[in-house]
Amino acid sequence: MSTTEILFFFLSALALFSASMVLISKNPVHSVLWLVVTFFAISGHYILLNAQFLAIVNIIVYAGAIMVLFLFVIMLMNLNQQNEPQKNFWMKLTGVISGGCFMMVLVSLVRQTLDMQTKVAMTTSGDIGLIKNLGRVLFSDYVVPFEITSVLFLSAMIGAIVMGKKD
Amino acid sequence: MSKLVYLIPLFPLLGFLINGLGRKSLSKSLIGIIGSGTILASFVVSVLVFFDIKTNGASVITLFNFIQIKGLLIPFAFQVDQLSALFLLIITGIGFLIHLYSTAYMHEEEPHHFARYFAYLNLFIFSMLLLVLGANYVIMFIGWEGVGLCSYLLIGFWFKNNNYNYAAKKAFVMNRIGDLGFLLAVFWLIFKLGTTTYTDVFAQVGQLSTFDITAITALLFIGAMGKSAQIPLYTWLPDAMAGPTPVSALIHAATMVTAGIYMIARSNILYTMAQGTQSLVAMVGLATAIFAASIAIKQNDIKKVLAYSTVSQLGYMFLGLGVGAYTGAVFHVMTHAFFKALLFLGAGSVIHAMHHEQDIRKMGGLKKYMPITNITFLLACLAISGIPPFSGFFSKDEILMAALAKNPIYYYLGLGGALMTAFYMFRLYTLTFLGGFRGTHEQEHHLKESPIAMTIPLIVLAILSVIGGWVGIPELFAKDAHSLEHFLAPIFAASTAISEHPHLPASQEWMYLLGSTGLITVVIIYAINNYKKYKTSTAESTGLGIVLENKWYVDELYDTIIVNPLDAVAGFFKSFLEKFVIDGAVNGVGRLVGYGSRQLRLLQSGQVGNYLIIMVLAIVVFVLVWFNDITIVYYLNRLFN
Amino acid sequence: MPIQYYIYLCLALFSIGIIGALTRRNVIIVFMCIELMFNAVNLLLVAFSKMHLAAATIADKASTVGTDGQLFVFFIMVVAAAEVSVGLAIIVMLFRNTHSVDINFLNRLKN
Amino acid sequence: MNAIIVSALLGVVMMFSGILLKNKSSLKYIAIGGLLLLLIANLFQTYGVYTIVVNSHDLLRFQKFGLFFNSIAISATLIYVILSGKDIENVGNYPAEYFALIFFVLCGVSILCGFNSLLMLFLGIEILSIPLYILTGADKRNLKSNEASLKYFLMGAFTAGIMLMGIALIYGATGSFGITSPVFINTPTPGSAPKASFLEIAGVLLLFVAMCFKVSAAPFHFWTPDVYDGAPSVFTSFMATVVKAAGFFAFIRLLEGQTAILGPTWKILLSFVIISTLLIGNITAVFQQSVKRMLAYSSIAQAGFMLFALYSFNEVAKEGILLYAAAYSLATIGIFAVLIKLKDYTLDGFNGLAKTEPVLALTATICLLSLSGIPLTAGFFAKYYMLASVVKTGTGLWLVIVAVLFAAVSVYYYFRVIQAMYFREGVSETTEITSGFKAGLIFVAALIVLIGVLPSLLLNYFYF
Amino acid sequence: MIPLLLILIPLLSGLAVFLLKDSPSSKVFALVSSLATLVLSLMAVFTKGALTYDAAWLPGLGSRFSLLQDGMSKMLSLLTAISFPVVFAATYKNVYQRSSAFYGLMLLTQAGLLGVFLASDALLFYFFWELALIPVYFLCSIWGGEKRIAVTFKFFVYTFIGSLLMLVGLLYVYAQTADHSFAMQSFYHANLPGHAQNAVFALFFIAFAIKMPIFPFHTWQPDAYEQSPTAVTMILSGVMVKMGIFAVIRWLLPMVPQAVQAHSIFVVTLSVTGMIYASLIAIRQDDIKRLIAYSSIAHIGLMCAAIFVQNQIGLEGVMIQMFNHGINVIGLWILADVIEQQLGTRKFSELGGLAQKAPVLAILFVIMALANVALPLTNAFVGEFLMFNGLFQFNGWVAAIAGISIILAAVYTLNMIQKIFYGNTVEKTFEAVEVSGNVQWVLSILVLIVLVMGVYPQPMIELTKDTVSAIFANR
Repeated sequence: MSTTEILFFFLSALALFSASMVLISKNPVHSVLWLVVTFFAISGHYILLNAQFLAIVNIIVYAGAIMVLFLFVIMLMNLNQQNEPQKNFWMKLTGVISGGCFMMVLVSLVRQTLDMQTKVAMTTSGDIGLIKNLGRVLFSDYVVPFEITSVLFLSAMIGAIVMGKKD
Repeated sequence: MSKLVYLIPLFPLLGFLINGLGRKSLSKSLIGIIGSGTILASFVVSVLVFFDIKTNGASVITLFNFIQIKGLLIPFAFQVDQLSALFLLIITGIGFLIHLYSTAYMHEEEPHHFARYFAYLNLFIFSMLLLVLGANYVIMFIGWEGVGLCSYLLIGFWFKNNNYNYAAKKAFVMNRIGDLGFLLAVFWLIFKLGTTTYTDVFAQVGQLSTFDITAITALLFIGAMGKSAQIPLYTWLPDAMAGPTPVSALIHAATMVTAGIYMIARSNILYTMAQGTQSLVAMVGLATAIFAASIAIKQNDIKKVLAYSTVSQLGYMFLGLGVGAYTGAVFHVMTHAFFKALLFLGAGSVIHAMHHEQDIRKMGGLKKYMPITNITFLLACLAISGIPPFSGFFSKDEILMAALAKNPIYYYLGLGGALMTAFYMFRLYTLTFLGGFRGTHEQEHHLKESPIAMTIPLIVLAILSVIGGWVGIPELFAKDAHSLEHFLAPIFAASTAISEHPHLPASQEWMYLLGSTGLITVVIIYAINNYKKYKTSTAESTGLGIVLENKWYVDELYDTIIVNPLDAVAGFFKSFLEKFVIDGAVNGVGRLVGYGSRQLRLLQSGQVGNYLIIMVLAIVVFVLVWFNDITIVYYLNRLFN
Repeated sequence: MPIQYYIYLCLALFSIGIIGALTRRNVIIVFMCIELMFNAVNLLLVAFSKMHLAAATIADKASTVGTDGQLFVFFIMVVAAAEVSVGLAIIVMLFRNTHSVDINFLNRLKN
Repeated sequence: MNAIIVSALLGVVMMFSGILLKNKSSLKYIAIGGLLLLLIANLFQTYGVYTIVVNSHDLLRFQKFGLFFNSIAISATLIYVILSGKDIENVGNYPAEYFALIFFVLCGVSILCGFNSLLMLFLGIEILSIPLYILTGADKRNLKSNEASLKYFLMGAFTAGIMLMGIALIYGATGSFGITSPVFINTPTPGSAPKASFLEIAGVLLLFVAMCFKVSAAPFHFWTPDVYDGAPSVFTSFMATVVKAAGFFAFIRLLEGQTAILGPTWKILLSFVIISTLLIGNITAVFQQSVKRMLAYSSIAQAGFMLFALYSFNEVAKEGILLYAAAYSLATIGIFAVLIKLKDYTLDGFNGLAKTEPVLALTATICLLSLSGIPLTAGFFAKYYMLASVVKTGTGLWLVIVAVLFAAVSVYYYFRVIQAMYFREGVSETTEITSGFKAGLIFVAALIVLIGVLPSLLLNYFYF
Repeated sequence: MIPLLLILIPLLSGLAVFLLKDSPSSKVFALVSSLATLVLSLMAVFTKGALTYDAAWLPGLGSRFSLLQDGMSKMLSLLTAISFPVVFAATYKNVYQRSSAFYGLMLLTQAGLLGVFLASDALLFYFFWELALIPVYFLCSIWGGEKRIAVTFKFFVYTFIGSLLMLVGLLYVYAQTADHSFAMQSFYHANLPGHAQNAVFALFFIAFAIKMPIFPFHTWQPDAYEQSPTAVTMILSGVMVKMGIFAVIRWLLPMVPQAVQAHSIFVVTLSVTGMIYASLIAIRQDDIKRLIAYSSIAHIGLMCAAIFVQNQIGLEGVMIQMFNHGINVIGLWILADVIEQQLGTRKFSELGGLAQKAPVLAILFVIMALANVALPLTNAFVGEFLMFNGLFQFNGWVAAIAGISIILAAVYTLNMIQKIFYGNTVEKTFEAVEVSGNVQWVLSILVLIVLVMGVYPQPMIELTKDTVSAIFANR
């Protein structure tokens, strides 16, 4: 077993475990923290895939900004002590079964896909994930969507103001 | 002259229009003059036409094309020949007398009712003339239904009385049942021959199969049953006595009810070729003759007795038709018209004098108050009973002799009926005119002979009743004395040619004649003696008497097996099938949608979690469907290709 | 690494996200689970981008195939950030009005 | 491209005008002017005048069909603002922002009219959706509005996840985000099982589901009634018309030419979606007492009809979806404009409207007739084209029959409103109604009838 | 040009009446407009040959604004044109709230009806088919009886379902035509294969069966007739039901001849069952309007049966009967309305002895009722005679069973006459007075038509001959 594989399995296990803990934790704050762990694990995967730019962005944007925002909101609402009322057991079961089924059918589809059985993802090599390469493509081929996202942010901004401001 | 034949129905039609439209403005006398005058005019033209035919023979006059489509031509045409001419004379002649009589009889009516009465009467004559004159079955049918309508209107003339209205309705509906048969026969003719014109039909009759002819004639006979009140469609006629008495005389005795006989006589060739139907006609006629006569014995309403007597006499006519004695039947139509009209008018005279009292048990001894009525009535009774040399004798004898030749049983049964006829007629006569008066004093005080407008028709008809039979003196008495037979010969030529007429030896015929006359005389004497001393408080009838009094319970039977079940079915349709099944199904769909709506909206639980679960499950199902076709939908898709 | 592994991992993460969204009542947690779904997709996209790159480099060493996949991830992150800001604003607004973040209480609108 | 840029700029303009202008009632007129500008810009591009040339590296590809559709969307918005502009101002404290958001939505619509890459599809849908989340919650003190907003947001985000998974799977299978790239069109032999990789199919399927959600096709429609009901009525009107139509357009553009890879099963699945959409939309609407909620369900039902365009995918269907978008938008905007003026949104609120406000009643009636697809209104031809497109394919006649039966059911709930207005006793209370508003309504009604008599007036532009 | 004007005059004047203020002038305006239409349609009748009009309409769809006025259309447009002035005149004294709207909608209905009868383009036909329905919906719902809303709605939805199915059928045939056109001739020559004919037949037939209506699709009818304002009921039963019959002859017969052939036994059975069924129910009715409604169902059933026996004689009968039934039933409705307006009831059980108080009314009623039972020398006799004839040529037993309805018709009609007019007066009829002059005049005209058509039906036969022979020429 190569180092890459060991790392892969470790990060995968970590991601899955911490993702599960997000669901299981009763305390929302714990959930947030577990989610941060998940994001770190995913960032690890990015690094493993040599997608350095995304790995960094992931940590900065997701773990750093977004999750902090979540944490703030939770704190603001003072939810950390609050025990979330549990859903009906049967509803939960149905949810789990539905999700499980969803995964099952997709996995079975992938298993039947022959060309996916042989292909590999290039790990630790291939430098398209470097900032230089991505940046060149982003500002040439992808400049239009890049600019357009500004509209998205404008509306998000307006939204935050309109929603968040106390009347 | 025959060209003017259209005037014959036109005059009554004009009379109808004038009287109908001007019923508010015309005076009574004017109404009477118009009503009677138009018929008199028709009568005059009829006489001219009659003599014209004697010299020039038959002809067809087409006025216009009534219906003309590809493969079917129905002209509005008149057939002027011996048969129709004879009927024209009867209808317009007797019609005129009765109109005249009515001017007096109906005089108490308010002017506009008086006008209405004459309008109806004129319309009736018009329809009857159409019936007789029509050159094809469709025109005949027009008249056929037309007389039914007038009969309806006149029976219900006094519409305030609901019983009269019921009687009128019954008459119309029963006629319609017969009419349906008639119509189907017409359709059959059109289907097979493409024409309804008599001349064409009779010429092409050879093309029809026996089944077709039998069916057509049977269906036509159903029509005749309705119109001429034969078993089983006779019950309307006694009830029809609700109408004014002259109406009964004209429509329900002399003319309309003989339409069936006319029609069969007209179609004689068809019947001659359909032996099966002919036997049926004979049997139905005979049965009706006896059956109605039996009922008449126990009736106490003067008009009811006459009504059943009419049904019975019509039965004789059908017997005549059924045994091939077409001339005899037509002959009997004629004589019957005379004496039955006379009887009714006489009865009308009595009723008029008795102030609308019709129960013969409350009459009696009218002889001394109403001499003319008495004598004429007596003559008519003698005529109907078949006493020689009165008219009824000759016509009835001709039918019975033909029946005897065909089948002796017919004869004996027919004779039995004739005896009953004699009995009930003289019962009627005796109870009415002989003995002592049994009514109230007030009635007695007012008793007097009817006015002259009523007695003149009585006298004329009495004369006709006496001598009317002499146009048909049988060969037995004098060779070639049967002028009617010679006159009508062209009409029945085709039938005569293919049917054989066995003749009895003259001696045997004499024997039957004398024997029957003797029996009838005995019955008459018995009847007079039996009822001369009649008192009101005679004991109740027993056994068969009750059954006869109740007319064999036929009305009740019809109610039980036809009217009530039909009513029940209609009620079931209306209040169950329509409401709950058919409408229920429609409303049920609506309710189903409503129910579905209430259930489906529960799916919209408001819970995001539920929504998401359904979405995810739907995705799962979609993927599964993807790889395993759902057969139903697949099949549905292929449904239209 | 065989791409299948990545696919399975991502599908698992995605499904965990779904399950979370289906089972939890706290709106914020549900929202977080949705973020988890996004991240699963992100990882999958990166893996695929490297898979395509691996296939392409056999023919062309300097191939830049797969860049678009990674850029897509970038855009997803951008959108996610925008969504989070709006979403949290909405949640806060609701909380101000109802003092609850319980998804089950969101049932004024139904049927 | 013109439309995208202009609408984004106009959004910004609106934001600033909110700050700069003292008189808020003039916002409406600025918006109207902006929309006219936008319409002109778009028309310019439609007929070959590119004012702004941008190389999008084939991420966007504008065709006449899309641009024309965009014009319809902009025109619908224009009519919407003309009719309901005053009510937009009355929703909350941020009228300028609302107008800005509307322009941003239009920007998203414009992107959806020309996207050529799944990336642009995703971005377009997000740009479309995020302002809508906000608009839905614009009535901040109304709990229903809050709730609707959150529901919409959560479900929208969840669906975005599903969509992204679909895109990722497609990318994995094809290595491209282009919707017209040769790899994406992996044509199998018709009739046999699809030869495309299962991964790709799964991806397309998930994309399909996400789009179904956007156009509120059952069983992904659940957000629609709640959100439409909860949102401020003015914005419901906008959402139910322009946005939904844009969703449909994107749906068609996305799958146009792709149905082949989906194989024959595709139609089975789609039939299922169509029927359940018609069923749920129509049947559930029957029982609703609130007209607004009824209209929400009816919009689901209308979506069921529009899905026929996906079923048939032929020229008739394309023309039809244009006509449908126009007819449906007009009628819905019209009926909502009337609804907003009422004080009571339940059926009883409409009682006796014909007596108090005959013009409103008449125009509302025409709108409702159009929605139920009665001839001589635009709605008839809209439905007609949809059904005709399916009949033309030669299959699925049973589907058409089912659809018309549901159309008959739809008559039931639409006519209940008409009944309330005309035949029932009552005094319908309305807010103040200006004659300008009435004139606008009459214009809309006239337009509906005009298209209903001569649909070629509209469709002819499609051909030149 | 005449066909176009026939549609335009009522359409435009209908719209114009809306703009008039509620006043007697709208009444006069409507009457004048309808008289103008009458004059035009008479002109059409006296013009030889078929009249046509053709203009571009929807080029992309293969649909043209083309009108054809052949014998059948002339006859039916004449019926429509006669009916409206008659109805307006007969109900002249009735006061309607919002009268301008009432008359406007009436005229729009007329435009729709005329359009249906004249259209020779399938899509145009469908348009007018619906146009005729919508105004009626409003008319009935606004000015109808107590239960008007629910009843009218049922009627509307019911017929709407039918017409939607017809739309599907139209689309299907359209897709199969050689030149992708809605033109009548293209439809006739679509040459559909057998199974497609059956499908199309089913789709069209349901629509027409509901409209006619044929048992068991008839339940909307008695309720609708009962609840509608009588002026509308007259149009509904006098003219509107003819739409279904007309459509069967114009569209169904030539379009899917094989399917018609194949299903004729089924349809005839259905129709004849309906005749007996409706007649029986009519016997038990206690309400004039409902009785006339059921009687109408029975008569329509006969017409439908006579169409599907597919012989010339039957079809010719249908042609005549379409016109005559319209006249007769309108006459009956007018009379029913007179009674209801004057006495405030339609129940037989509350009436009686009216003939004493209103003899003219009684006479007119009796004549109309007798025409309704197809007494010879009234107009209906000719039609029914020919139709039964056709039926008989199809199957004697069918004709015989259908014939029972003649008897039943006599039963219920006479029942009605007796209960309303005969007997002694009762409480409600004690104060009754004679019918007013305008109604007398109108009815006299109708009676005149009844009699003239009954005595001399040949002109009507000549008028519609071309349509009939055209249908059978293709066989």
